Amino acid sequence: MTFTPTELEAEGAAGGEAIGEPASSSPPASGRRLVRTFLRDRVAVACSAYILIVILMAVFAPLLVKLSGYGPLEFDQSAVDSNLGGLPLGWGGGIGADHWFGVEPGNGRDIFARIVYGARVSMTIALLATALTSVLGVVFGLVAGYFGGRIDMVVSRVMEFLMAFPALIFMIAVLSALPAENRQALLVVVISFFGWPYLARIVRGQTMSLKQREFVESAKASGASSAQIIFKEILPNLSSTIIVMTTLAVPGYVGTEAGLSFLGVGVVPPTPSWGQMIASSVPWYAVDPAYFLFPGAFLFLLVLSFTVLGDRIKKIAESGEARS
Amino acid sequence: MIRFLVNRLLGMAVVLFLVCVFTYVIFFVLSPDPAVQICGKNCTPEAIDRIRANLGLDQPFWSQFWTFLTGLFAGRTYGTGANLIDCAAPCLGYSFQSSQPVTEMILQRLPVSATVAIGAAVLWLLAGVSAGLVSAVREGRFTDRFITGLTLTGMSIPNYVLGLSLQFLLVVTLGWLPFPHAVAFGDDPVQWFANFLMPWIVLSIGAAAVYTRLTRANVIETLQENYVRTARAKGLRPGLVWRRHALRPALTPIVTIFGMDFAGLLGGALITETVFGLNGVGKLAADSITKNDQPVIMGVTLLAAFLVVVGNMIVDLLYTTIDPRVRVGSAT
Amino acid sequence: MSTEPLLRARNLVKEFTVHGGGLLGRSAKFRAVDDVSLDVRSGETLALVGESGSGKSTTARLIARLIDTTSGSVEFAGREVHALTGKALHAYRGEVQVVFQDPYSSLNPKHTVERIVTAPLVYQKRPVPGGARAFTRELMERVGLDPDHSARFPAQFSGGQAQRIGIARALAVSPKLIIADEAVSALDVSVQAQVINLLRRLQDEEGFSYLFIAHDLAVVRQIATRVAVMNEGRIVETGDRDQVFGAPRDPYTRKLLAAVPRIRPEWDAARRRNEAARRKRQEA
Amino acid sequence: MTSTSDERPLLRVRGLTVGFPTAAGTVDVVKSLDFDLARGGALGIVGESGSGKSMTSLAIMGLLPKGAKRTGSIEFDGTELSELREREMQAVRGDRIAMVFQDPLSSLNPYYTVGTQISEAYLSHRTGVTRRQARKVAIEAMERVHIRNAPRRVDHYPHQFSGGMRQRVMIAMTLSMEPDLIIADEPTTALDVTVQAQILDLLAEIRRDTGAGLILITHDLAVVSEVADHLIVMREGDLVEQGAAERIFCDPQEDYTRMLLDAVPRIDDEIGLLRTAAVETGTAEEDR
Repeated sequence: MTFTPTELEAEGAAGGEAIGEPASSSPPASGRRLVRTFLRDRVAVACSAYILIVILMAVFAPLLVKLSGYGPLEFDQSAVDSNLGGLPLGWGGGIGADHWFGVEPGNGRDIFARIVYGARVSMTIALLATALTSVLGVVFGLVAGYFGGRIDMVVSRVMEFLMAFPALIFMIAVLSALPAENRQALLVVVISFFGWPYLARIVRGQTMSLKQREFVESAKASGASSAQIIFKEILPNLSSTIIVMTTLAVPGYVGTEAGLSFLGVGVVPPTPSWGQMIASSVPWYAVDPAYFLFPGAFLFLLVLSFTVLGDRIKKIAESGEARS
Repeated sequence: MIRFLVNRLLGMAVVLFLVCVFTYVIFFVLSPDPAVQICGKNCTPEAIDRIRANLGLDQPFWSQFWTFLTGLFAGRTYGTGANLIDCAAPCLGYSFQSSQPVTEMILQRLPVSATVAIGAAVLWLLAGVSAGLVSAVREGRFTDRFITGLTLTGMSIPNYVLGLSLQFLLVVTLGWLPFPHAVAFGDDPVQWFANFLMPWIVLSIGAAAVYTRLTRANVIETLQENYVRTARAKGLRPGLVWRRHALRPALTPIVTIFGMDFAGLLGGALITETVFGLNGVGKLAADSITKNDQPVIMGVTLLAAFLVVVGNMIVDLLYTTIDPRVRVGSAT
Repeated sequence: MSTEPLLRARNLVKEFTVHGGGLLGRSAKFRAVDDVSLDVRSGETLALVGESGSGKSTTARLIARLIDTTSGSVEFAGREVHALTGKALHAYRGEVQVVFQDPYSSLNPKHTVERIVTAPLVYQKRPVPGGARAFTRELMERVGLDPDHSARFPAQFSGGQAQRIGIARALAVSPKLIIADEAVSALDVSVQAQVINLLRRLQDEEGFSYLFIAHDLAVVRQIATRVAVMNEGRIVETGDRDQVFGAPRDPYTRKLLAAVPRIRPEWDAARRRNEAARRKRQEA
Repeated sequence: MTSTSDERPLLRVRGLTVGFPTAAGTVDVVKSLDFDLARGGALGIVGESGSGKSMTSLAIMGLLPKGAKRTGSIEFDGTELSELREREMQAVRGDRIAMVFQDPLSSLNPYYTVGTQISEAYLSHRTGVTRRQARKVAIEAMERVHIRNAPRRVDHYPHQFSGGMRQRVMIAMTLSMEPDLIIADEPTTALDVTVQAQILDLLAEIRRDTGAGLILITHDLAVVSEVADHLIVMREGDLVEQGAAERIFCDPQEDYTRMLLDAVPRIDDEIGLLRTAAVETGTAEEDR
């Protein structure tokens, strides 16, 4: 599935709840030791490396395109065979010195340039959506979990309502009804709107259990304000949960953006996006598989890297907390 | 128990009502004027006004919403006089683009979607739970790590990427499977299976991966429970300890999540059906997006929401029969 | 010891609502604390004993104003605690401190000892006398901890040490009343004895009062000046320690005392004789 | 049972060692333990947390956690348990040796009625038993632990019982098979003092009626003094001292035992500063 909720939910149900469940006898894992454990993990390092490459690609897209010679919107009719309905000339969809990843069939746009610019779109949307959902999720989760009562009831009902919604379908419905301007910002807002309850629910649960712990009562008994208790006493205990949950949320949002663009309600052409590239490759995949393979592989590897990374970080965080 | 049931049903009605309001508001506020769309290119303001009056679009929001709601339960009509269009209950709206009630359009395509969804659900349940069990039994060994790697891959691969890859590999390159199209089971069971196999795999892969992880985690956790130790202390055979004291508690949450996931399948079916060109409800929604046929999109959205809410309800009821702690309250 | 009690609780009632759930669910009321009155005098230790569910911890939380009363009053140094607001309530929190049962749960796992111990002062917006480091070191020494460990985290301490940190934190604001809620129940017996002795010594030095909540009658007997016995939300008997233990009036108190497992006194007597004999042998 | 002579102990443990492999080598949590339990005797194993007393009981049952290594000899009624295969050990567990755990709620499976769980051992150790018979056995066992209304309560789930009643259910579970040895690991620690007294009485009654041997594992010297006739004091996996209960309480030979006895607050003895071995302000005692 391209969409996050089930996965996040499952993570939350299976292990997420346990992350912040503070092991009664454990020193908070020291940052340096965690980093060392992490660096020894070759898979995690490989995933981080790939993510870094994509981020660099996104940041230096204009520079890279200058190097490769073709912009993302430039047509190159010389690279396609107009007699064959616009099939790219040459092997592998026109891979060569001119076009490193080949060209799009039909209009001959450079795939490398579109991948690079597509990375920009994917990363921007996914990271912004993650940032927004994290803020919303943490704030609402903390507030609902800490204050309980009526506030909790309202927040919880809203969360249940949003989670009960078939989010993908609803996003499609909303986006299809909305005007096409500012698509990227709209995508971030819509994804976050449906995404925050998944983090909020877990933060809420942990806040509720942390609230029961006596150090919170102790702070209260010393005259700490609610804000002090929430931010000084409770929030530090949620850090590993938040890190893990956000890392696991990024791939979901990358996938969601691509999926929505694939369905034609995401990023609007001609702005390149990986999902949209895959969608336009559908009529061609039998005759020009390269057109589909490049964006497909980049997208899959990005989602995979984030997922594996989140999984590893979660394990490290858990073992760090389990160590006594 | 009856009080619980009534409570749940009432809660469900409230949620469904809110879903209707929410959906309706969004489409009412955001979507372009349907009258303009219907009117077409050569349109005069008078023509638009006529259509608006005809469709009741000149009415205030609440009155329109009321008409919509009554349409859901009792059916309604569009237009007047000779142009009267009847939309029987449950009327989800009328697609002027295809000149068909939305309900009818959905019903026509439901069998294909149901086949895809049920097959996928069976597949992911079987694959997910058994892989999870194997993984739990072999915890920490090669098999476990291998399955864990597979699940991460399965969770990460976007289903349209997988769908297109499979098609390219199995249909175009190897020619092992036909290009999927809906074959009725009664006509040719073998072809039916061959045609639906890829959609099932594609639709189930993500959930299968998640269920594998869930099963693994639950089983490993349950095996640490004190009551498993008690069972062993009683001298029960390992098979019995597993079956009775580990599996049942470990798999109960999976049963409950399954209900919700199954109800939420329509979202995944949308992409899968589009990729394989299967003419189900998902494809209908996807096509309607392209054609900007708002009543259909709204109808499918409501259907999806309805399924999820009902699914949630069934899960809750199921839980009360499965978990004795919920079923029978404590004595004192 | 003045005759006017430091703390005077009158007719305390706390009801909890048990929700039936859903729209039609009926909610029932559960009375956890039922008409409880007690006094804590200056410098004394009042022990509140009872079994689980007797309402003793709820009473403690009412007195610390961690939860609100359903009815009844708590007067501290002549002022109604549950009417306090703003600054006055804040000041009350500096006069009353709580030591909890589970030493690990009561210390924030992400904070160092220094931060934990100085937290009450920070929350009270008071300056830390002599700076955080020196202040922490001094407190740690007073409760029998190695002052060099002030930068450590709670998990790096044993249960008894962690409980000492909790006691040090309570001392930071020099309170007049310390509510010890099952403060030694989670500890091993040898450690428990050390912590009981520490609590007694600190009281001798500082002159504050304890409200000592416990289920273990033998422990209570070691530390209490007066004892109140709770059962099902009510106080069934209050009296001086020796009266309650020696001549209990209420049948429930008698039942409770009878149930306490005990090492036979004649064995203890024999052991003392043997000890004395051994010491004599060693001297010889 | 009748064939063995009465002089041979019911349980004879020699050189029992339990170790856990860690990154820094094997850590022994039980170190070369020797002790005997006479037929029908009651042995108390006392120690503070980390003394290895619970691991000792799990080692006897063959229920050590994954990765634990057990060496030494455990001879039960003439059979060397350490040489039994898992399948043969299953026949011993529940049938000849039964165990009662500390936390009755988590030790009972929430998904099954107590009747099912009590009769489970009976059904799996006896062949050709009908469900009806098993149910009758369960009801009888519940009656023997004085659960009122047993024929009705047998169909209730664990969460419908109070803490003390749950522990009675746990004990009833051991009774369905008439074991020769009952191991009770902190059976009353989670319970209120009045309920504790009832459960201790119940254990004594069962010993009297069935003649089963009892190993009582506890941190509470007062509890053990009321139940056990023989005592083992453990500390960090080592056996500190063992002997008749009266001898240890009246004339302890080891400093650690004396310290433990001094630290116990008395309900009916002198009140004074509790004597502790370590200087009270010193952290050496607890600090590790």
